[in-house]
Amino acid sequence: MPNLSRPHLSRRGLLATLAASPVAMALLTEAARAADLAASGLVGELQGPTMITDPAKWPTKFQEAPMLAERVKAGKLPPVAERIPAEPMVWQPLNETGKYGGTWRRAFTGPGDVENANRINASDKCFFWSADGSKIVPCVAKAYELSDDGKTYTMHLRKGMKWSDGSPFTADDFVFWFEDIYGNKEIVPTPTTDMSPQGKPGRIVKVDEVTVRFEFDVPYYLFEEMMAGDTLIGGGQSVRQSQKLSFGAYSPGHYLKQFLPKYSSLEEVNARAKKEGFENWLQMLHFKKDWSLNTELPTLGPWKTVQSINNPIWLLERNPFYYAIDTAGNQLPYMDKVQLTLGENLEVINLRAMAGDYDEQERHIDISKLPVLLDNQDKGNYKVHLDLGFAGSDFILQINQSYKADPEIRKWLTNADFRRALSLGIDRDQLNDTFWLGVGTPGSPVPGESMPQNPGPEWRKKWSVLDVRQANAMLDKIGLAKKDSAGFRVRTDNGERLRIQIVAIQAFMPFPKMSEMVGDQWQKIGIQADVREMERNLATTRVRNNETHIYTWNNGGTELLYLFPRHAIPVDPTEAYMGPEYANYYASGGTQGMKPDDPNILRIWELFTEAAGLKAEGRNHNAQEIWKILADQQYGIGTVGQSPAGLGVRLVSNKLGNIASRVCNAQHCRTPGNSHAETWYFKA
Amino acid sequence: MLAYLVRRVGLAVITIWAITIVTFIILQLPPGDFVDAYVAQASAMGTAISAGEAAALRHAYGLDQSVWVQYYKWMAHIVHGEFGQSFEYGRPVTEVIGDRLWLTILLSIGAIIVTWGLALPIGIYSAVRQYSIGDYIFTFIGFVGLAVPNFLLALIIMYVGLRVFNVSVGGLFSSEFQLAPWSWAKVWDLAGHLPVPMLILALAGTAQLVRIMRANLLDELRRPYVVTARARGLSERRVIMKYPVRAALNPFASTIGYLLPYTVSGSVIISVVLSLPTVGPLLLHSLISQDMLLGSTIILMLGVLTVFGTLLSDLLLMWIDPRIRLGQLK
Amino acid sequence: MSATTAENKVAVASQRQLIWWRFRKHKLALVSAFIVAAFYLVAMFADTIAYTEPFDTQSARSYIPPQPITWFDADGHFHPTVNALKGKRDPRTFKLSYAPDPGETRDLVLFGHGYEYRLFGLIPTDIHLLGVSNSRPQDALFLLGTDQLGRDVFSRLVLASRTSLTIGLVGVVMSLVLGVLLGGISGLYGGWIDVVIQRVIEILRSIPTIPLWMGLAAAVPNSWTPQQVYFVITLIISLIGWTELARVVRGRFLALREEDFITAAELAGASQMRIIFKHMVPSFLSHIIAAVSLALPAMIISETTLSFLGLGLRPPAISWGVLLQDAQNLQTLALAPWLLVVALPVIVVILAFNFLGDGLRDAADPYG
Amino acid sequence: MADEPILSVRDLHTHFFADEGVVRAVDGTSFDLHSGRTLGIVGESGCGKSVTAKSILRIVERPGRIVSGQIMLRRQNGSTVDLTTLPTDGREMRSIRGGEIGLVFQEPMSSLSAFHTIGNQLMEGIRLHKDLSKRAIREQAIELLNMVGIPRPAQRIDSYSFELSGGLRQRVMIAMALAAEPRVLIADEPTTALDVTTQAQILDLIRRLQQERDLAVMLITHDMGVIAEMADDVVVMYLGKEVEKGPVDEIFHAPRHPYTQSLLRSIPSVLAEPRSRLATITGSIPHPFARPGGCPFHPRCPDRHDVCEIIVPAEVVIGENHVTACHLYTKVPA
Repeated sequence: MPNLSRPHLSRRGLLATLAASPVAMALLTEAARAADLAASGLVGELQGPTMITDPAKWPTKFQEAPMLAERVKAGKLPPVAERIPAEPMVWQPLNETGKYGGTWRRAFTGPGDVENANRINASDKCFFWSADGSKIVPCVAKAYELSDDGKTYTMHLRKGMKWSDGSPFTADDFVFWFEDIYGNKEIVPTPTTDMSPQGKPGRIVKVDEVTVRFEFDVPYYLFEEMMAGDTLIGGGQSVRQSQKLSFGAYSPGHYLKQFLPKYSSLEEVNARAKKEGFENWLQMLHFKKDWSLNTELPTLGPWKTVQSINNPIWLLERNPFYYAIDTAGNQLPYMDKVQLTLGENLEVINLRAMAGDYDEQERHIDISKLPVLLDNQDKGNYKVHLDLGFAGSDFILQINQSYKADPEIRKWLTNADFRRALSLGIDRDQLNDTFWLGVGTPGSPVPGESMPQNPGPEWRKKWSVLDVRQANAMLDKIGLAKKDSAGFRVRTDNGERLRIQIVAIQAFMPFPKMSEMVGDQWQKIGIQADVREMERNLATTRVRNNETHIYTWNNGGTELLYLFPRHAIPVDPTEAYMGPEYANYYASGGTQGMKPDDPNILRIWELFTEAAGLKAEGRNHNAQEIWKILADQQYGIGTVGQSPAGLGVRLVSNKLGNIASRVCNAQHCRTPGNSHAETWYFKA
Repeated sequence: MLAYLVRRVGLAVITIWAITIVTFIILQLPPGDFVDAYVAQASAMGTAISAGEAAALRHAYGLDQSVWVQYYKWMAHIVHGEFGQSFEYGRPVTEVIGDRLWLTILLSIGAIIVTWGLALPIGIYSAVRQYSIGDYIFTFIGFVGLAVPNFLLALIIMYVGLRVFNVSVGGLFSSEFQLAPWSWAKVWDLAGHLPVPMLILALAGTAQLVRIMRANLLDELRRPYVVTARARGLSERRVIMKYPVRAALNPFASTIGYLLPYTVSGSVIISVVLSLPTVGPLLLHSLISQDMLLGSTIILMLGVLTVFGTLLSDLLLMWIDPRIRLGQLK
Repeated sequence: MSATTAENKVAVASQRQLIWWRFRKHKLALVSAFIVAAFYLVAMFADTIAYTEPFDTQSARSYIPPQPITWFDADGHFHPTVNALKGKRDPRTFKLSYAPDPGETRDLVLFGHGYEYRLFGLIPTDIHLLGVSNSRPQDALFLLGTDQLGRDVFSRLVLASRTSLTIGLVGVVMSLVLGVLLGGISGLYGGWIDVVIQRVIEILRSIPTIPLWMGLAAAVPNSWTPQQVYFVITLIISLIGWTELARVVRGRFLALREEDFITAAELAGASQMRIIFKHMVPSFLSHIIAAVSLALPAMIISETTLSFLGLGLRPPAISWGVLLQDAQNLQTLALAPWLLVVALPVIVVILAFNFLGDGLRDAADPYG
Repeated sequence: MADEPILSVRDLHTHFFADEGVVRAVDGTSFDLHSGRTLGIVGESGCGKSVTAKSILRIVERPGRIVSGQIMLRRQNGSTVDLTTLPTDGREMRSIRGGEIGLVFQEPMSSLSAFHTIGNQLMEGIRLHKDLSKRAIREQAIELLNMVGIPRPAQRIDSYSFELSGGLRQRVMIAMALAAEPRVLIADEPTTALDVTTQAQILDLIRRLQQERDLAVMLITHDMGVIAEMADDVVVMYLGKEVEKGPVDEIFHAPRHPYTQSLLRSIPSVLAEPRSRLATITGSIPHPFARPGGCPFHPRCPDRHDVCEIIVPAEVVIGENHVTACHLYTKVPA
């Protein structure tokens, strides 16, 4: 076998200074980057339709889509005035009142891509976020009150609101979910922490037809955020009851009762399941409550499925009972249908996008193709928008703190200076320029400065700038001074080369290639990184088995830490790249997993647990403290973030109207959900 | 003859049974199960499935049972002519596969016909005119076809199609027929969409077949019976077509049975790129999401088709090769 | 009987000479032999021929197009130089563009200094076949352009040839040996051995390759180095490749068993092995050569498929397949088509192996 | 010989044009075939015997080509045609193959296609040259099989070659060669692969058919025994050249060329077993590309002189119809 090891490089590190290089490129400074981004004309202002909450300004006469008017005429549907709630959601569209009709063409990647349309149907959430992502606004529910002690949360529904089959939507649907779905141990074996602050289960109580009360034993001020966030309790029906999930706070009881043993008998529902081709009633229920699979399921969103997701085309059609109207009295949505066409490969989807095959597409669009996408704007009759995100890092190296298979490796992974040195050894500008085309912000994993939980601008650079000399000095000092003949640092136990494995899967961004670049950069600090690309399933299994050294992912969603903590701190065993055994310990209340010996992690947990019972100000303070620890400890090494890399390269057909120049690109905004596609329309 | 048939069918049944076991083992090799894959996928989309829920799902889908129990249940289904439920699609496997199997077979057979239609004449030409300019040109094109990955080729065709001809290549149906029920117009539409994927699918196979046909025929052309046939006064064309080509074609009969899984394997990536509704992407997908019953059923179906294809090709071989028919060769 | 031994020697020598003569007359085979030899030389001296460290990433060099060499200076003297480049990303199109820096030219020199390496893994040196004066080569020399990470394509190609031409071939050889051996046994002995081998082939062939790869690749331990993983994956690919050949060989054996010259050889008391290798194998050499020349590209292409399954190979295991897989995206087609050049050495080597095979076959031809 | 020859070959040169150089497989051969007579062509393998036969039928494979010489065939209609001037795959040449000249090849097994019945291949020959009904063709084929001594020909006609013994196959080959009633039969090593008894039977058959049909037979062999038994005239070839030519009696009783002498010396007695092989002649045949200068036989010749290495000997007439090409008989200063 030939010698495949990397060539001897020791001198290169010393020689490689860009200044000496005749290939000169104007590497952008941050200020220059901002100016350039503005010059590109691709980054606009956060905007969206305006919600009119003053009933005095609501229209009194209603119109409907021609396709529904026909059905009304045929007697198949009640007139529009009877379908709209007495208290509708009223939108003043971004630019103008739209026109009815048209099919919104979009791409999806298969039955696993439910989230694709979950998000455009996101107005089935009880509460949502304003267009800029900063304020909680009404949605399915029109208002809420939180008691002073933080233990009671009262929610007011819209009078006269109906499911997509015309049945009334009331407080009973919340109670049904709470008692018959969430309360059924066979469906949901373990209660979610979302409903059980400090492990003490809460309750849902019907006050009257349109009033629901959530009661908790301990202060739970965070709950208002939970109800608006993309959480198990607040996510809404489409996302939380598809994909075999059983959360989301409410369910169409009048429809789902027939599939539950409680309302007939176990034999009966099982027999029905067998007849319909399911193994048992539970499998049948998982199918029946999934809006993407079951076309009969009553829903609340603007569109409902008419051809299920397990087809080459996933077809949605307007919900005739949708609860929102525009200021002119037109029932929304404007567009009749959403047609999602299967494109199983990213290259194909991007190619079709260039051909103008999609009317609006931000999902599955690859930022590395930006120049090509821009080139084809005229040909494809679309415009490209860049929606910058708020999360600190689109590519983060999560260092497994609970790793134990190799004590020598564990020793270094859990050494703060080792992690800091790794971080100092990364040239983030290079990554930014190569993979983000220079549009990202390099630095630590802390959220963007505009976010309330940002700990302060100085934490962006904490241990997160290129400093090879300091990194080498730190590594020398902690006991890794010895190197082998090729210039790589060696293990202290057996003198062989210290090999750190980076597991990278192809997702969101080309993580394997990015890891390759990091690995190359680490040569200058004498660290050998082996990049392993794996099939996703295999990789996550290895994570769960606590076998990984470093796992690469993004930290999307962490900009609102409490709503989506798992990409930042080890609390959720389903995704805890920075310490699966620690997350097990946390989630199981100390009965499983491994107790951390690092006081910083214990402190993070303390701050995190405490926050649920704090008001907004206190919560944000705790989050800032957590971020400070994370930036200082470098459990996750941030690289480049606040970029459009995830869901932020948006292609919009020039035929569409009421399109925001920038939409909130964040997990809690359900991009493009809170830009309310029901207000978009085809101009011609 | 009858005894032979009975023996072969018996062997075929045993082989299929062995395939079911091998399939199940292979699909169990990767760590984790469907629920793990499901949780991983949900995570990637930002959805948390708790450990408890995962356990409940495992129970609902019978994944908490041992592999052999799962296998036994699957076999019990098969005996009843069912194939169980796809975990991911939440529907019976047969329903999920639906039209895809027939479209796959159609596409594969089309590709095979294109392959043979191109490869055999070229192979004959290349052998008869060995080392001629034409032979070299075909050799070169063939190897270029072999050295360019299907994926890249499909991508280039699609890109060129878009940039140069402004047409969007891909899919087997135009958008207006995607959802339509079967009709003559839809069949016609399908016919219009088939050539490009068929050609791409056929390209690598053609190069391969050309090489093998050429090699076989070269061996045959050197045999004395060709000289005697010539000496009998036959025209050169007839000499070659009747004797050596006939002999060189013989080995191909035995490969017919394998063409289908071979073409399906080859079509997976092309189907993914060109968005063809064949079983290929479904198979790939079921493997990634560890949708056991869907994956194993697809493999089993291909296996059955292969085993019977092999049986048929052996019978065909018997019919066309007198040496085998007359028991000269076992 | 010294007279007869001398005679035999003449006969043997002339037989060898005969093959050599026949081979020599096949000009293309001769050229191909030189090409194959040249590729192996390149693989052997890969680090010397590469002028830039093939893993050295640098965003300022991303997607540089192949660079022209100026062969003559203004006075018409032979004086090869390259221009230093100035790169810039257009803020509106986000495209990178490179313009020659007119004041900055670099002389091309033979045996210049570059990155350090060990020749044959032993001798430390930094001499490279090509270099540039007063600069490091990776800052000025991009004969075939660079990839997204700013790595020099030429140097990577050269280094990848090492893997593809050695480990890659192991798989081909494996499937060849397995195919001929098992096919031969099956055809020669018949009976239950034949039935079993035939069923195994049937089962292996009825299962599409992708699940087999995925299943087996998942069984590769986590701690293995990239080279080990590469080697194992090659073996996995070859494990499936032998069946076709085995079936053909079996068929040929069955047919040949009946033919006169085999019977004659058997009557003459030749041993079975001798019959197989002296008489049977040569008679279907054409097929074997065709099969091998087909297996080689299949092996390389298979690697590109692996990345689809998330089993992609990562450095330092770079091979042609890995490089080819890197080129399979829209931005390459649109912005950096020169990355497709990777297909070229693959095609050249395959053609060379093929013609070499043809030449050898013709030379050893029993009917010739 | 008073009667006019049916086929006369004059100064035939067939060369193979390889990249490496030219192989002169047949390098100046002349002989005549007469009805009712047998010409034996003898020599070691590789001496150009088979190429001569293929040249006559114009089925020399590429890169071989007839470069000069004439092959004059007196056709059944009385006209005489030079075969070297006909297009190889043309109608006339095809009608001559099989129709006027039949060929029996040396390997009876591989000379028949295993995928077709012998009847199929036999009838094909008849159909090509005769305008007969299907049934008549079949009847004639059965008759032919009967004629060559195949038992139960009506059944055997539907057999495959591999179902027959070697002797029967060779009989089928002969039947096939004679299917269209040619007047010339070229038998290329017809008995090599057969056992002794069968060999004798096949030779008997050829002799019988020759008498019945007044055939001109060209018998190619390396076996002097067969020549002694069958031939009227003999051509001895070495490396594409004829070294000696004459009536069989003269060749056997008064061989002039050292090569002929050593060929004969290699059989203990002319009257010995016909199966005796050509055994040891010193050295082996040189490779065609390494063809020696001067007399091609000189490296192995026991009687060589210096001149043999330089000058190619011309043919010398020794007696009536007896010529040889050897410096021993020329008047060249030694």
